[in-house]
Amino acid sequence: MIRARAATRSIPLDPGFPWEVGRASGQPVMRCFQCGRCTNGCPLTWAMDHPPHRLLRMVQLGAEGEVLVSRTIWLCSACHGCATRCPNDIHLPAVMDALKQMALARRVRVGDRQVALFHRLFLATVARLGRMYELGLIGLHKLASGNLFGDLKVGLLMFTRGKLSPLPQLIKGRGDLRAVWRRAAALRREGGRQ
Amino acid sequence: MKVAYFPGCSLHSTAREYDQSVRAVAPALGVQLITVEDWNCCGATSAHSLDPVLSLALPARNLARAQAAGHQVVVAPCAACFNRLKTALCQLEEGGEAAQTIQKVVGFRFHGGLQVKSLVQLFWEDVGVGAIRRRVCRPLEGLRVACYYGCLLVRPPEVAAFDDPEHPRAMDDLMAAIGAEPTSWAAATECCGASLSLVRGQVVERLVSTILAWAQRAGAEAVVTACPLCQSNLEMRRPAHIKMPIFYFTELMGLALGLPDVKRWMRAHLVDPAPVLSRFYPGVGARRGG
Amino acid sequence: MKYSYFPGCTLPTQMKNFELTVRWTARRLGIELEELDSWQCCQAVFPLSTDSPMGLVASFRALINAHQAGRALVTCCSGCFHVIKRTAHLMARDQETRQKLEAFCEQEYPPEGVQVLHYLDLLLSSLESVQPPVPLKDLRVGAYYGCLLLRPEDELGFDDPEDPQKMERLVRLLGAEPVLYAYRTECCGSYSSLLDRAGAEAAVRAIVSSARRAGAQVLVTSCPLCFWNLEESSLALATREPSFAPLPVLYFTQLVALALAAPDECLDWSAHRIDPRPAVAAFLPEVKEA
Amino acid sequence: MKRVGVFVCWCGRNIAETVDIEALCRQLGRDAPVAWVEDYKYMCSEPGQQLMKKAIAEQHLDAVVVAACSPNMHEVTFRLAAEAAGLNPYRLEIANIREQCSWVHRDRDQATAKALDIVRSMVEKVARDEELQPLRVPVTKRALVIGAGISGMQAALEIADAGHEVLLVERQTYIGGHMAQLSETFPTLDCASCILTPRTAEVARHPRIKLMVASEVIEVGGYVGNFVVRIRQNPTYVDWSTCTGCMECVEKCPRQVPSRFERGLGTRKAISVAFPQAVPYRPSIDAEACLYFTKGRCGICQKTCPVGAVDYEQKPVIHEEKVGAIVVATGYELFPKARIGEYGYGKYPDVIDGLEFERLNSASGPTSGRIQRPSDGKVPKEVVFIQCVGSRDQEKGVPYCSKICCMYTAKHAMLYKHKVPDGQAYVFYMDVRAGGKGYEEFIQRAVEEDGVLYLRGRVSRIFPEGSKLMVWGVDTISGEKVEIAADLVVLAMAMVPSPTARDLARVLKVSIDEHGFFSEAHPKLRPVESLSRGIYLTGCAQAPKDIPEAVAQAGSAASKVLALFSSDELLHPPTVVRVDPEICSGCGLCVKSCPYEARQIDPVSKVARVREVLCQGCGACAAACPNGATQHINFTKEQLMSMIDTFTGPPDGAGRER
Repeated sequence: MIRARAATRSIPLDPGFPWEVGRASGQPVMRCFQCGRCTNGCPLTWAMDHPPHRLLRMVQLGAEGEVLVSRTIWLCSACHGCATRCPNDIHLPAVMDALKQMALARRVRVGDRQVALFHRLFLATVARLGRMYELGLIGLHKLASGNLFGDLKVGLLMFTRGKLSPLPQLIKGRGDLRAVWRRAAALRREGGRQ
Repeated sequence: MKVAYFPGCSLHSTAREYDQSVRAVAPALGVQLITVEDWNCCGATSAHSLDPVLSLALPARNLARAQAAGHQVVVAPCAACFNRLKTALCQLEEGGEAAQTIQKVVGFRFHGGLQVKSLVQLFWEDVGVGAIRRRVCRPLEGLRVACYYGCLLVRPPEVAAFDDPEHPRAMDDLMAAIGAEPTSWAAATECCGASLSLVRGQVVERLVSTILAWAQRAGAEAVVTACPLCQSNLEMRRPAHIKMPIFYFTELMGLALGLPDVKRWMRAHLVDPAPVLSRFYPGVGARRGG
Repeated sequence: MKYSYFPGCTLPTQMKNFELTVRWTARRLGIELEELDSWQCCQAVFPLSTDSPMGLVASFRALINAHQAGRALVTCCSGCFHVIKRTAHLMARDQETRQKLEAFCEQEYPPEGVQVLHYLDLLLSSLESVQPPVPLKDLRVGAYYGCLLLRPEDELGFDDPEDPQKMERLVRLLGAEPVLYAYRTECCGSYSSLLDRAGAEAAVRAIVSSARRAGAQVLVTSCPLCFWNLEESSLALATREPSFAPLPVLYFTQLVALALAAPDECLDWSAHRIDPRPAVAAFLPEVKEA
Repeated sequence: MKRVGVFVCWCGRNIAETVDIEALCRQLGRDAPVAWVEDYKYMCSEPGQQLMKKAIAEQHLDAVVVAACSPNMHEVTFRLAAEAAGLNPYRLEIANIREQCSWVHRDRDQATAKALDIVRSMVEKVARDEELQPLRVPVTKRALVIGAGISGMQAALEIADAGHEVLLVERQTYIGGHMAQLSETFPTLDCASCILTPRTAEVARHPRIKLMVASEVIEVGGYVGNFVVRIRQNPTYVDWSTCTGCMECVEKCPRQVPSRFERGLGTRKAISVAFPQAVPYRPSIDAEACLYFTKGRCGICQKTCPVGAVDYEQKPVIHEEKVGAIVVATGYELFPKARIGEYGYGKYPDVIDGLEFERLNSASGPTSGRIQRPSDGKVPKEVVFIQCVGSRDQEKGVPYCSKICCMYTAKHAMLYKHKVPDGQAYVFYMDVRAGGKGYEEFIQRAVEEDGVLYLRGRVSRIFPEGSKLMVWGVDTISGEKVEIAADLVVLAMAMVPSPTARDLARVLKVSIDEHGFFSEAHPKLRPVESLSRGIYLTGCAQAPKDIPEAVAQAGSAASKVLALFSSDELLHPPTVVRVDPEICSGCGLCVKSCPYEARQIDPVSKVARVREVLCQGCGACAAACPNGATQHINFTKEQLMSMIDTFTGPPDGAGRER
């Protein structure tokens, strides 16, 4: 039994965790030898609580508790800078996606609630309309997040330039799209790739 | 040349001028665009963040419809849509369990023989720089531009499989073909923060200010991009003191090819392009208020 | 044999129970302890700053006085032993500091140096030939060394820093049963326990529960600060964590006093906040009827 | 009067920078004995040598002084060139004006003046040098290999295969060294005995290898090509010539003692053979354990032996052998666990070292390959491997890296996982060093396929807690302090020289480094030669290394020996001493002062004489000789005095001019 001995508390580490993340992401997380290339190429480390290479190290150590509540996994913009340069061919964005899905599945305190909420609303909009409806999405996010007045000025400017179409676009095949959603959800319940 | 055209959600709203310029420039270069019938959103970042199966099923449904309509090449001007479609295509071609799942969830059989290209790729590989140069009637002599590829147009290499992920040159060649002067600069493939913009604006502001600072240091007058999300981020989240217009590469090509509607496209820009383009096209983009 | 005795600040004041048993056991075993006439506090912490030798003055003067009396210097507290012994060791190898101190105190430091002993060594040698009248049969004693007594070993040379045995030998000589437990040489938090209660409590929890798991009924130490911290933190823990059971703490001289049937008046339990009497009830002198 | 030629070398800028070459040559030109002076940028180069040869011929020079770098560098080069030009090589001397002058001075004038004196002194010497021919010494084409580990055996086999007799001496009663104790080897996981036993069998049956086990070299005399070696063969108390290897005695022997081969994890009888595939497969009696020797009782083995091979009266036998070359292959030993206080001084039974893990994992080991805890025999579910225990540790006096532990620890972790798939292996490391062929991929395989968790940090302490061993470590990469409740801890101990190395070095008169490993002549260019000619080094005796390197070095050492044996005679430098019988009073001072036993007093003529072949030309006896009867050829007193006069004589060489 391996435990991390911080000053006053010690957190149990689960050596099985990296294998679970490896299966969920399809990436050989154990292969990482911490060369640091992903972190020094990542544009967003300044906003993250753990830089990518240290987050991967914590995955290897099995510090599930700390990894799933980290902000890093939600701030990753999947720009694939790390994946392109990783000497061990580890696709870090895929690992970040797997960790996002695990965090939601295990109902932990999510590292960045706003981003998680955005993704959920985005998919909900597409599920219903078949295409994105920016105005609707922004409206829903403001209501749900309570951040009513953010970006009002630039939002107005975009609207006046005709960049925010007021009406949504609906696709004819919404029926079979809902079937796609149902089948995907069924697969997920079978523990498809969670 | 006939291709299936996948506009993507942005081109119907925030990137309206990109869609218009594409629909004008393509035929001018002999490329007939046939929109994919009843196309659906490719899922972009949110799908692959939350659901691995959906992130492939959504783009795959579009491929299914293109295949049903008998197309060989599907073109997506938006880098994100191109990346998602190409990822789905790669999975389908790889076969195996993932491919079966996608076909089962979408409900179609993949026959193969389908290609997915970004618009830059199509112009650079199929139309060819020579053909473009021959059609230019108003070369944009001396226009110093910084070509901004962003990330999903060229990365990850095993999926995008287009140009060089670290030092891409396709757009630079297209700009040179229409007489402009592409400058080499450091942030050509740095990420602009993409979908974080709507939720974490300040994060994108910092990334955008770095990118535009590099463009200014390289002496560029304007930034040229091929991705609607990058264009809106670079314009919406730019620092006040940098007034550099952000063009879609098709807009400048349209201007150089002498196409009619250039004015209409330019009006949609948040940063007034007039100071930069007036020496090529008097009155373009001029209107009340900045 | 006569020795110069350096009591240290806490023995004559707060830890009266320690001082009483030191004096009584010395008298009982014929060890003549003659207190140094004007000693000062040894600073409790060996001054690691090298640029100002002022922290060493107290120890330097104590060493000189002992030398002038022609005797070895003996102390009971781990802290005093640590600081004075290291000062003696420094005097032997650092000529520059020695000359500074000699100039400041206007006294010559003996080139052959001064011997510094811990009272435990004296007890061990004199108890070899003494049969304890009250053998502490079946009393399982966990000796707690802490760190100042043992480390740094190359300067103190008191016992094996990883596997010390002197306290265990003493316990066996008194007829009791020594108990080895893992945390006997781990630091209890020392002076940081005055500020960082949480850290000290975590350390004491580990020490006491490790000793208890090994079957110890009582802890024995030679350091007043460890004594205070072990009791203080144990009580704090006991109130918060019902599962934590504190262990009584004794000074090694109290154990010796019990075994040598010391009279009641020199066994002062008032300083103990965890009453050790239940654990050592069988060895207490019969209370004379009032 | 001899015609002396002086050739001054610039040595690029090495000499010319601080010595004024032109002034030096001008001054030398005016000296009496100097008939010819020339300088050149690189005297040792082809053109430089040509220039000298031309001058020797054309100027009919009788002697030459080359003013250049240390004789160690190019004395041989210039002497061969002089010989090619018809000049006796011993009439050429080197004046060292680089290491002894230009490299150690800055003031140009002083350096030039000093260079002038140095050259003049050598001119004085060369003017009096005699013409000499090298002495011819016979070669005994027989090699001695000390230590029959994988490296020693390989060297012995390669020398023997080349047609020469080899004497292979091994301290233990079996051959194969530590490799025999291994279960599998990295990076291919070959089973160690499968690749070792063919070698041991080959050694046993090789017609030209004389194997002497339980033997030690106690004395070495003589010199390259003609060593005289005394070997003590310790008694095994079993006459192996009659013994048939039926092992009845081993079965019947009542006495069980911990087996050193099994590193104390298993036991063996007082009379025993180390392991089933041992070569020679013959039992021997451990006198310290056997009841007959300790208490004078029992004697069962002698009674049960069907051929009466057990002989308690066996005594050590001293053999004297003549050999031409010696290969040292004494191998390594592991740093003792008992000196690591932080990990329990070796007192915790479940804290074992690498070789003990090998025995646990070995099919012929005490547990027949079942990995279990020495304390309670349970299969460990959490195993911690610790790298660099003792190695890279100034405090323990072993500052160097033992080179192979990173690899065998990864191997151990993999072997453990193959046998206990649901177990978890942790490795505490500082820097994984996997530089060999296929090594890095091997480590990656351990991490990826076998899920070994590598934690970067040194373990500070291990202590028992109930049945578990608490390991306090840290992962410096994530900054997390970690504590592991382990069932078994395997320490990768440092590799130190074998205990007999120090004494053997004294016997062989070769030097060892500060850690006790034999010192090679040159770390880069002569790694398998010692500083004494004819004595070669191979394997871990010279430094920690893995099996491929040990085998490669064995081949290299063997080829050195074969080169030595390729000619029937060896050339011995002629600058030895000689005695003038008329003056010698037979006082014997020279005999006492000679470290090489080259001086004797002739019993008949009572006059001292020289065994030229043993004389190493050190000059000690010439100096000791009270009346100058002993003179050192080409280093006679007269020559040395004349050289000294040039330094102490009048400044600027007055009275020297022609």
